[in-house]
Amino acid sequence: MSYVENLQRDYGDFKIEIPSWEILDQGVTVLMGPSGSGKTSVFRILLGLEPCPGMKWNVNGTDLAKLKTPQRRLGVVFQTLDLFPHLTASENILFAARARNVDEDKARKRLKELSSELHMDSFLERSASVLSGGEKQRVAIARAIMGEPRLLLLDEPFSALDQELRGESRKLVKRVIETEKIPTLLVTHDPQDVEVLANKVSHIRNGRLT
Amino acid sequence: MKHFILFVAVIFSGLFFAVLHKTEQGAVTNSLPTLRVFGYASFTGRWGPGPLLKEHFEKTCNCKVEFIEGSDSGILLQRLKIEGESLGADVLVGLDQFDISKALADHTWRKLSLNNLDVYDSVKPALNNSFFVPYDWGVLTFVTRRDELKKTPKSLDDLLDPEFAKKIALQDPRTSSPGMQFLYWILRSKGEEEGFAYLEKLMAQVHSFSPTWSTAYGLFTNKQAKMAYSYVTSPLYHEIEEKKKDYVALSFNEALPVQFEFVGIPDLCRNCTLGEKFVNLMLSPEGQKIIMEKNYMFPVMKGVMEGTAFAPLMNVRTLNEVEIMPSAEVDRLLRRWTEIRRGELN
Amino acid sequence: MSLRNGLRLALVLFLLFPFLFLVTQFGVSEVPDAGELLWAFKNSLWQASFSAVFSLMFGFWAALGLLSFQNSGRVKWRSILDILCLLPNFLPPLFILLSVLSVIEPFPMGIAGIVIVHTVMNFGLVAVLLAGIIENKLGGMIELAYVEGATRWQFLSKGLFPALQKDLLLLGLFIFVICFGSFAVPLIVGGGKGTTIEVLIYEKIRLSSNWGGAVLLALLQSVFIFTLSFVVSQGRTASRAKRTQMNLLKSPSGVFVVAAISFVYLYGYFEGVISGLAMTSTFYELQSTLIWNFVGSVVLGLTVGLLCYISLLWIAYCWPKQWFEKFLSGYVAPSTSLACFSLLILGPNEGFYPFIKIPFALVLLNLNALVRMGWSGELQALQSQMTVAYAMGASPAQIFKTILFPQLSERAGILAGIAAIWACGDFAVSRILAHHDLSIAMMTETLMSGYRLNQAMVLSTLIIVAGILCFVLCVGGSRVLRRKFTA
Amino acid sequence: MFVAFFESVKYVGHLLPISFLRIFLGYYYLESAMQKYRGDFLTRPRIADQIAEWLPASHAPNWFKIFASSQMIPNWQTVAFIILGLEFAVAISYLIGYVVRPVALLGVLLCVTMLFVSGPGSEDLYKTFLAIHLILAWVGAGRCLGFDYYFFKRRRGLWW
Repeated sequence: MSYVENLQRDYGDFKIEIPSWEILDQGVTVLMGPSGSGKTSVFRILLGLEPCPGMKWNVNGTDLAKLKTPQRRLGVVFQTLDLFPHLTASENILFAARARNVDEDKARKRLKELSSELHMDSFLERSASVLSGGEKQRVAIARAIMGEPRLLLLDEPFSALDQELRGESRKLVKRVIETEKIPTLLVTHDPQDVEVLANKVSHIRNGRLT
Repeated sequence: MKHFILFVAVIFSGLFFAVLHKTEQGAVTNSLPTLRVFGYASFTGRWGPGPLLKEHFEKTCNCKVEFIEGSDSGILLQRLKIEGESLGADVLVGLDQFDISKALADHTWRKLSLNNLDVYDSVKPALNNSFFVPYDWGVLTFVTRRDELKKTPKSLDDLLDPEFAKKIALQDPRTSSPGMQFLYWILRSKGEEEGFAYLEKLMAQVHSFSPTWSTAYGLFTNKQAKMAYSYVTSPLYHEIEEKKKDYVALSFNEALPVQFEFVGIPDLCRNCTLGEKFVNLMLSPEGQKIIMEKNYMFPVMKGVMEGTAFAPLMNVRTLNEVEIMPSAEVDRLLRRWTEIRRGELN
Repeated sequence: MSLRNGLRLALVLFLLFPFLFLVTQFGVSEVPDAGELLWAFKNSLWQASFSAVFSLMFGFWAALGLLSFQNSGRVKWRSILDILCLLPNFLPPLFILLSVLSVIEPFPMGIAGIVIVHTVMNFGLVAVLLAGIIENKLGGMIELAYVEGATRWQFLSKGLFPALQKDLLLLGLFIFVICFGSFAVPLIVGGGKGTTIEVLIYEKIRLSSNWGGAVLLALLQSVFIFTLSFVVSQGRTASRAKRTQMNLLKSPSGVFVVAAISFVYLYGYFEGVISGLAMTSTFYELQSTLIWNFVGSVVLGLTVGLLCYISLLWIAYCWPKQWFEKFLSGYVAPSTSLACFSLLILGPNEGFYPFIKIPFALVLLNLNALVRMGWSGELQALQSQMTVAYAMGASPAQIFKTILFPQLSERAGILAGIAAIWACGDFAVSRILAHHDLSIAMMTETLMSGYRLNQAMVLSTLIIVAGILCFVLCVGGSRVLRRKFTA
Repeated sequence: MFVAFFESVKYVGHLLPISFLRIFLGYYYLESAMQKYRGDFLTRPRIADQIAEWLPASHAPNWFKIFASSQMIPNWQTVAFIILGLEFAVAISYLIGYVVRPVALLGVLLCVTMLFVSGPGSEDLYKTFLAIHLILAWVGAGRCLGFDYYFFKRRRGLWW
């Protein structure tokens, strides 16, 4: 289990106040709320991109809140996916391994596994800038998993896809998360995401969990 | 092939820098002393009198002459003040009478011991200070193209004629010494109050106030303006170098102002005797001839100009005293001038 | 202090150096005459604002013209137009001025005149930059609107302007800053409104040797622009998209604008060159000087290009840091004469020192223009990628090497090339810092100060050659570097 | 790179003698160039005097004489710079064995020019050098004990 305590931040006209919150250390925790409810801010605070003094985040005995972003070892996929357009899909994924100093051979082996799991073989060597939306998303997820994160953080990862692809993509992600056994925090406003993926749901509204 | 071109390029640029480094270093390590002459670009530049004077001087002095350029006398004085000794200037060329009081206030200069110079009468008043000696002089007036004006102005008041509206190119007195001369001319010939009143009227006639003489003259040669404030010798340039005879200098009922260019030796000089020798060369007949021909200005010494195309141009009526204005006075006049400009509508 | 913080601080100190140095050297002594200052400030403000607005308008129009030449077959025409657009930026301003004056008769002196000249000088830069922004950032949107059948006007007003609002504002600010500090143009065509702050600074130095006053004025000017850019630079620029169809935006009339304005500045110029050609025999005895000075121009241009390239990448390496971003977007270089004098006082000026100091000064003076010209936008566009990489645990060096450098090298090369072009055309800086003519531009200026205007014009064609050479070398070099370091 | 430098002896050892000739010549040129550089070759119109003195008597073709007297003498500074640069290029190229072939052709050019503008005293010397440059170019002498081996062993062409 990982506990977040005292997640509080004041943005002037908007306040986030989460005294305590539990994120499952297996399966998917969903943070759900309408837009403007503060879920992206929570997401950024957890990542360490925005400061939040006084917060504690206990994961198996370590307080992640004390660590800087890179040391928190989190895997992340943003809404915009943000692939590196000048690199190929496989280079994108391997970059994550290099960033975490994963051994090169091991990384390549892992890349193969992930590639077959996420059906990426056909476009692995293509430049990221020419991939389709669904392909990009799979690359982004593979890239996030590649760094062997403690926790996978997904910020509306399906919102950029069209209806049909979304369903397929959800299933794929669910399968991967299950086989890889990575605890996941999914931030979304789409009830369907909850339906398919969630093991636990927390609702957020006006900066408070409800 | 790429390797080859790169290789040769690297060797040559390496040598280029080495040589650059060497020529300057060599000048110091070489036992020959170096005379450093500080001047504005058109004096030291390739088309100015500088290179010829240098050649002449090096033949006899057993030394090297090095020119250091600045954009104009104001900037030169600033550099002298700021850099001081490290600049190593031995001779400073190109101050005019409005710079002198500032130069005297900011720096100390060596007294020049010049015996009786056989100069033109109009130059004599400029000799009454012991630190600077004039090496050339010019008479400032308006230059125009023949036949372009229906009416040639004869006096300052003629300039207010509607025919010349927006057709007169002047210099800004704050940034250019001919501009300052013009201001001085007006004030001297009309008196201060009346002069500024006149200037106020003149504003409507002026094409523009350029920051430098060259810009104003460029506007004129490019036919943007029908007349420009310049030297009586300017038409000679066009006659000699361009073979164009249609430029004329206008004569006015008012006496014309005279600009002197002075040379001086700062107290910080390193090769002071060489500096004095250089000044002597500038005043010698050869030196005067070079300066006259290259700078298109009148020589100060008698006996050089006679028989050349320059001589007849000298016969204009000029203001016959040379006033060395204190810099506070210059400042005050400029402030009044600026006031007038501020009142302009566009 | 981490390496990156050290680098940030070093860069900030480098850029502030003239101010710091001069303040310690001279102190800020007297308060300038308020009335005079206000007047000069008003003149600067008006002319710069109008110049910015008009440059943007014509630049936008011309950019639409540039976009008509997008298909592969017409790339050649595009680059010719690009050069025509950029040309007024590296010819000595006096030539542009003379040319404009001889085409527009009678020429309106005063603010209108300043604005006309500034617009002719800057519209092309705006056009080229805007065309680049539109191509890079809005491609998808244009296609969509085209397919959906929007009319051009609908698209412009509903789609393009809102999307580009921020970029346009920044470009406007960029031109504003350039014009705000302009010296010769206002003085010549400004009539009664010709006294700008820059003129005042020069006057303080030259006439009254009042350095304290000059430094104070420069500081005031900088503070003003700093606050202004704070107001403007809230929010974000448009983000990147892929290259696409531009049918909706093509506008042949834009080509006409480019042609017309080019005519305005080229007509008089060519006239001058042609009449100067008759006197080229004067150059005959100068061949070796010409060659040396040409080499000097190229060396100067390339050094500045290289230094700018390095500085830009340096900035990229230091990038995501708020105070640093704010500083760079607000910073404005001190007036030319102040920067040069502070360098002049510092250390010796002989030998090859001018070859170090001149590029140094030019980088100091031009870097903020380059940052405004699109570098900060470029970096902001990459910010989300940087965030992702950072969250993944990549080190700054890794992020720089694999993500930033490959995507930025070419762009940095182009900007460095533009700086190199400016360096080739510079004579104001080199005149103060060098002891004799080192470059073609300086030689041109020497010629002008001794009656020889038309020969100077002929000579200035060599500036163009040197500038284009430097530009090509910078852009090519940056490509080679990218390939070398990413392979 | 440095392994390759000596590795070349193993594979193209038959060129070893001529490599020594190359290095010797490089050394000679370096000496002569350094001497010129330290002296006043660049600051006094030595080369111009030399041309003016010997050109009329040389075997140079007419166009060269015209070119030399109209262009080279007035621009002696540039000429001196180019000659010095070429000497340095030849010297360094020969010493390290890098881009020897094209540089040898430059050497030929240099030698011919010097032959035309020098007195009979050094005529034989320049003729001999001319022959050596030609041979070095022909053989491609940088291939042994030189960097040409490292850079261009995989793509031998006309230039290497």
